[in-house]
Amino acid sequence: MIEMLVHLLVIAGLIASALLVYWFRDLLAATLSAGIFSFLISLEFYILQAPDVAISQAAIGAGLTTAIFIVAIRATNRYEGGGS
Amino acid sequence: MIAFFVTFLLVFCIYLLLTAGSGTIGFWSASELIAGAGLSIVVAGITRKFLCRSNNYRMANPLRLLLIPIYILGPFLIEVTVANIDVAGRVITGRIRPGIIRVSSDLKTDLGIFMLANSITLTPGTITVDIDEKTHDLFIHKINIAPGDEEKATVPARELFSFADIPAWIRRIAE
Amino acid sequence: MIGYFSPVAFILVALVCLAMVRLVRGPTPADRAVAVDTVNTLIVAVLILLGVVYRQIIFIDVAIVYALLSFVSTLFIAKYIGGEL
Amino acid sequence: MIADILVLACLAVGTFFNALGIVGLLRFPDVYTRMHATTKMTTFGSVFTALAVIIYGGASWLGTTDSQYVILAVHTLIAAVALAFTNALGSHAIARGARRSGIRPAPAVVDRLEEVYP
Amino acid sequence: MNGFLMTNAPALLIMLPLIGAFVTPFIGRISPRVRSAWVILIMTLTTLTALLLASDVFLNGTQIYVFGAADPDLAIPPDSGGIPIRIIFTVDAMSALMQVIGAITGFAVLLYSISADRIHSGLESFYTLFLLMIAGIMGMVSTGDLFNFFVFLEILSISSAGLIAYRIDGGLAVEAALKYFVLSTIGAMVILIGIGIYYGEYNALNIAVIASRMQFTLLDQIALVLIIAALAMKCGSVPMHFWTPDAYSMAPSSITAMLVVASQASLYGLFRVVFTLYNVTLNAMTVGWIIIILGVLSMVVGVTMAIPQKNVKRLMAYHAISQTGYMLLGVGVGLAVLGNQPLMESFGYIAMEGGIFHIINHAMYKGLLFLTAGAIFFRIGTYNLNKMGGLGHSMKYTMIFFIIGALAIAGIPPLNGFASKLMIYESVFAFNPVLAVIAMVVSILTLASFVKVFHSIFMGPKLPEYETVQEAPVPMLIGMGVLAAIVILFGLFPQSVVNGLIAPAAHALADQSGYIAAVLGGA
Amino acid sequence: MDLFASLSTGTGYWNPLAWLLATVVAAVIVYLIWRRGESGYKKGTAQTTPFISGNPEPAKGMVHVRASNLYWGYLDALKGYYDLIVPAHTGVVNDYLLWYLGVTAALIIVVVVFV
Amino acid sequence: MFWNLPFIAVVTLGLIGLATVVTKKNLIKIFLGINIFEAAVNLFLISLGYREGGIAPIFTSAPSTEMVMATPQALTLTSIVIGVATSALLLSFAVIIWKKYGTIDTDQIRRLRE
Amino acid sequence: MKRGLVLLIFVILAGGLLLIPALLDFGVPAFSDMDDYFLKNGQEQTAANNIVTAVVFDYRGFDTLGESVVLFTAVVGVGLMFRHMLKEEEYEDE
Amino acid sequence: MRMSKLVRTGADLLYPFALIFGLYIILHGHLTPGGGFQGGAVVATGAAIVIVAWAYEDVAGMIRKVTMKAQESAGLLLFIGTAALALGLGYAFFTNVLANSGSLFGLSVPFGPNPGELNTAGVIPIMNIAVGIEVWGGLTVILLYLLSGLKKEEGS
Repeated sequence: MIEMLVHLLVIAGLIASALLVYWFRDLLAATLSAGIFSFLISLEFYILQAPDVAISQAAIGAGLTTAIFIVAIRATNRYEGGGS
Repeated sequence: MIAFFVTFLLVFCIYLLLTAGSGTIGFWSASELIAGAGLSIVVAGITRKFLCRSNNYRMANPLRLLLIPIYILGPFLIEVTVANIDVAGRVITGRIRPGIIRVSSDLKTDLGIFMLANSITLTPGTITVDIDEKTHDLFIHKINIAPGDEEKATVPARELFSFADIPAWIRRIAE
Repeated sequence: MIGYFSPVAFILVALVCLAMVRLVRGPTPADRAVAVDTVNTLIVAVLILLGVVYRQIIFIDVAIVYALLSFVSTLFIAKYIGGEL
Repeated sequence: MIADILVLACLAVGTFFNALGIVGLLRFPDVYTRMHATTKMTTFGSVFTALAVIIYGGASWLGTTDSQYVILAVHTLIAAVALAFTNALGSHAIARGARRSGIRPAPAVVDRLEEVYP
Repeated sequence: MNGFLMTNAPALLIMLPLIGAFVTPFIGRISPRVRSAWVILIMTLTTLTALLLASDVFLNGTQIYVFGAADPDLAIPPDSGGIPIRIIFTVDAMSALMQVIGAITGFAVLLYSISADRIHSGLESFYTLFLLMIAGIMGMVSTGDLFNFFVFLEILSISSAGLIAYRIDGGLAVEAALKYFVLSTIGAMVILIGIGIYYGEYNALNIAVIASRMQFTLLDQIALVLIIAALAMKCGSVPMHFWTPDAYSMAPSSITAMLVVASQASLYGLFRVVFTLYNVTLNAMTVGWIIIILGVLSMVVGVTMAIPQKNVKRLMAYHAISQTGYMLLGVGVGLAVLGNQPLMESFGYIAMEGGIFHIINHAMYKGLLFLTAGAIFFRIGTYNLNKMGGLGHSMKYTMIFFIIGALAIAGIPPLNGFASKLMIYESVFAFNPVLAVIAMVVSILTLASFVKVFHSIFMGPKLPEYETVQEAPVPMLIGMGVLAAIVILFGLFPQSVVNGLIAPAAHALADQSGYIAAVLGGA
Repeated sequence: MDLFASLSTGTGYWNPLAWLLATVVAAVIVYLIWRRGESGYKKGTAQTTPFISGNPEPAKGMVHVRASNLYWGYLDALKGYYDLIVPAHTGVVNDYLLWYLGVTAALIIVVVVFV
Repeated sequence: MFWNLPFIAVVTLGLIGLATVVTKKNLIKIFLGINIFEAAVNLFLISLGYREGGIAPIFTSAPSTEMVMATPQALTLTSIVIGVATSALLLSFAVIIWKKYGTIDTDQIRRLRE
Repeated sequence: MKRGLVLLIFVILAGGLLLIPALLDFGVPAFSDMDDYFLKNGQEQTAANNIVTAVVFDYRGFDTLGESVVLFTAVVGVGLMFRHMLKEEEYEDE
Repeated sequence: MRMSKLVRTGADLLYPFALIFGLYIILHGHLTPGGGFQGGAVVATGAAIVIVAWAYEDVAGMIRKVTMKAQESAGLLLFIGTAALALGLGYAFFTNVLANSGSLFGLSVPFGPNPGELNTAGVIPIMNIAVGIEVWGGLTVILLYLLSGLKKEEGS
């Protein structure tokens, strides 16, 4: 039962962080939300008994994807809607 | 060459720790030992220039390494616990008096200053914000500055901790 | 003894959700980075606890990977806000 | 039995400090003080929960002599050490980045970094 | 040795380009000459393997290849209870036809490209991606496993996107690649949802197994919609064609010719899903009409958008959309009467044959046209029709090849475009006369549009700015010549081609039980 | 053999070789007719220069009709259609995706609801 | 009540991802939307293979009861790699476009149209 | 106008996709013959304890090759994007 | 630009640890969760830590793009070569010829729960290593390329 509640909360957090990605206009904040989204989805994989996928998502989604997104933001522009 | 061996030994120990409980030779099986040695050679070949960048092998002394767990479980844990309780009180009451002060320590080596800074950061109530790369002075953000400290140009590192003499311990380990 | 672990895991996940409030409120990127760092730490604890709850010792490896790797994104963020990237 | 109590105590301590860390994260006025609350206290709390797992593993190993509990304890130890290590560095990096980007400690009584980063 | 080759041809077909691609970046460091020789060698071997495999398939029927089994022909392990568990390549006549198209076009394009893209930077990467593209096409058309299809689709999209963006100096090519890649990523993910639905329902990924278990429940309908919409988008049918003109016009010309084949591989996937995976279980009339409507829209909108274009490659890209409409129309008519045996015999098979024949014809003449456009660009440095003129005086061979391609695409006898279009007209007329009339009008507009292009590029007096223009280099002409020869040959002997290549492909496509039997045995 | 066979197209036949033969025959006839025409033009005299109502012949580059001038009438006649269809190609990737999703949604309605 | 919560989460996340892609004009935001969509698809595959009360399909010395399905996890691994490859290529496109156009707003990246 | 269209499309898509949770049961798969085969025979046939790895590298090894090739392709593509252009490579782009 | 001295020292210390841990994950792919891809990603992330802590110019000499690309191709060639080994022995492509054969990685395991033994699973560990090498090179080189693009932009 309590595992079910954990599961429920994780899914709630997932949806909340996805909405945050949609909502933020500051791209850095959006990327951070996407990072949290990655952590949580990795936790969800873990709960669904897929540790291989969880490691993969942790290493890729939480580590490297966030990193390359930040590098790309640095190379372009931080705020949505800002011109050159 | 020394760098290679130091790295090899360190990495091999970590590998053994990771695979502990796999077999009957001690805690390990034969294939794990062979594989571990092979991988350690590879890793040592790649990372020896990174790990031993400063060419300072004082830390490789096993006695000094043995001191680290003693330090962490002894004085450091006490400090952290006390500081945690202190900060917990501040979280609940909200009484804070923050500020950034300059802390001097006479540690010379990179590893020494690294350990001191990490100890300071891990102790609640203090964060290492920056380091003066020449003099190895640390800039510390402290949540509750003792009255009078804000006047001093530099504060000795010893005074950040209430019980144990952490800088002395670190000097014993790293220098 | 295992029964103790799952309620703690539940509380920690609830704390993760609370920490996201700081992510929303901001106001500076550094605050958000602190929130992300907190979430990392908590999730590592959750992973360790759940590994025990599921009686799968191999699951702890995931926690080690987490503890190591969440560091990278923190460093990139810190370097970016510090203007050093 | 003793192990039971120890595990429970460690878990209680860990949960308590984690919760306080989150409260601090939400209550404190600026980024540095928040960092005091969160990164330190949650690290401390998480290390304590890990400690609970280590004690559980050790106790089970003593009870059954099954080597998997050794693996559990050792790996949890590694995770806890890695966590503490990276968290210390990470919070230092964030603090430095925040200070470099011009965020000043809000109700500060003294700021010795003024002369370095005006 | 021959037995070894015959048995392992499907694996070699993928393995050869991949090995070539992995080694190319390092060979390229030695010298450009060695690299060209290496790439040509790999491509020749691949082409030979494809032709060998195709001859085997057309002579002996469907070939299967089981990856990872002790015996490559053993699809079902004895202890598994009658289901295949490994990845299986199922090469039937339709797949073999697509392989032949890909191999021949790839070979001709490579010969052309060795000469045309000589002066550019990053050529190791260019040829690596080219070979990966070949591997992606070959994998897509020969696999019998849905997830494997998705993986090769992604290889194809990523390598295509990299190649479309090859000219990074202006930013326009990158813009085109970005649009293509965003669309195709979303499309591929949607396809993956569809595959997941099949997996959840039937716990299988093999096309034959899913086909044999197919019940066409509500979920299957959703999966069908997701997959056919995504694949129709990838093959550029209106109203999801918007990426096509951008990508086709901004890619290097050699790559544009390959992109035509790539989009046809998606078309193949669409047909495979509709015919083999569902076949008569779906409501053939509705889905058939959906495909027909997509086809008619593509034909009309494509050709009408082509007429006012000023960029020659963009114009040809719109024509590619329009021609894709013919294929969809022909095969859609075949699908609409699927299951009705008398109608199928009287015109259904002919319509499908027309559509499939049009695939191969289109790959040939559209590839030829893009190559001629590239040759013109190579010499005068612009695609803008307003700035061209009078090139017929100096680029005679290019002009001849252009005429061949243009007449073929407009459906002028005796070239191959006419043969396939005639089959489509007559069979579609029997199905619904209005559609045939639309098809003919579109054909006329195509001719009109190409008259315009021909006039603008080649006719008129020699312009002063192009006084010194010379004929395209010989290797480029060889590349174009191969395709032109195929266009003429297919036009002169259509019945042999239809009997030898097209009719088996059409029947293999329509024959679901044969496909299932080839994998699952008996039944 | 069937290399020369006719292509059966369901209701009719098509034999390109026969068509070629007919074309050749027609070409021969045309050639014969052409042979009977006037052959008295002399190169290099005023006989072969263009005559444009007595005006001087324009420069070579001006004679060529550029591409955008072709089919002006056609484009003008279908102006309503083109005003509708050309702005749909907005060049914005969001719109392209929306078209794709819209088609997917429409197909969902057609296939799931109406079947 | 919560009988197939993960599937509902999949649909919600997928729609959020698609909405981000369709309505947002910033390229990096669009890529984040694509990432979310991919994560949703991965979650879908994993939840397809879950079995009530199953454990991870790895034989250890732990007592083995029923196991969850292995194939979806393999598929998801592949899908994650494809995701990171896609992200990397898309981001490099964005960087180049910023260099050449000075903007990453899709309303301005439309030199190719009609 | 366009907002309404977007909303309509998303409502329809949501309706279509919500059929998945409505019709598929979480945690109780209908068929599982292929995966049962892997779980039953995988350890014997491949001698690997981790069935996921056995599936990834043995039963579906070809997919893994494709996956690696995708990564390779992306790396080559990224390299192509950040290459140094030659001097004579100037185009007149339309 | 470099980060502070503390972070640099910490990154240098973490790099060997990340490397050995990644290689552990790669090698134990058939026993514990993980495998070539995950381990390769961990190793690449370890390299990323060093790259981010030091400046791009500092590490460009030590973690070189050319080496990493060569590593990537070498990994792929090893992978496809392992798969083609079966072709040479008369089996189909990708057959696990070494499993239960008694040679390298050729021990067999008992059915059911067991703690696992490293020396099993046939070609799977070899393929894990190959994929690990490839992913290591690939992800690192992606990061290096993106950072090099950053540098060029600053110069112009």
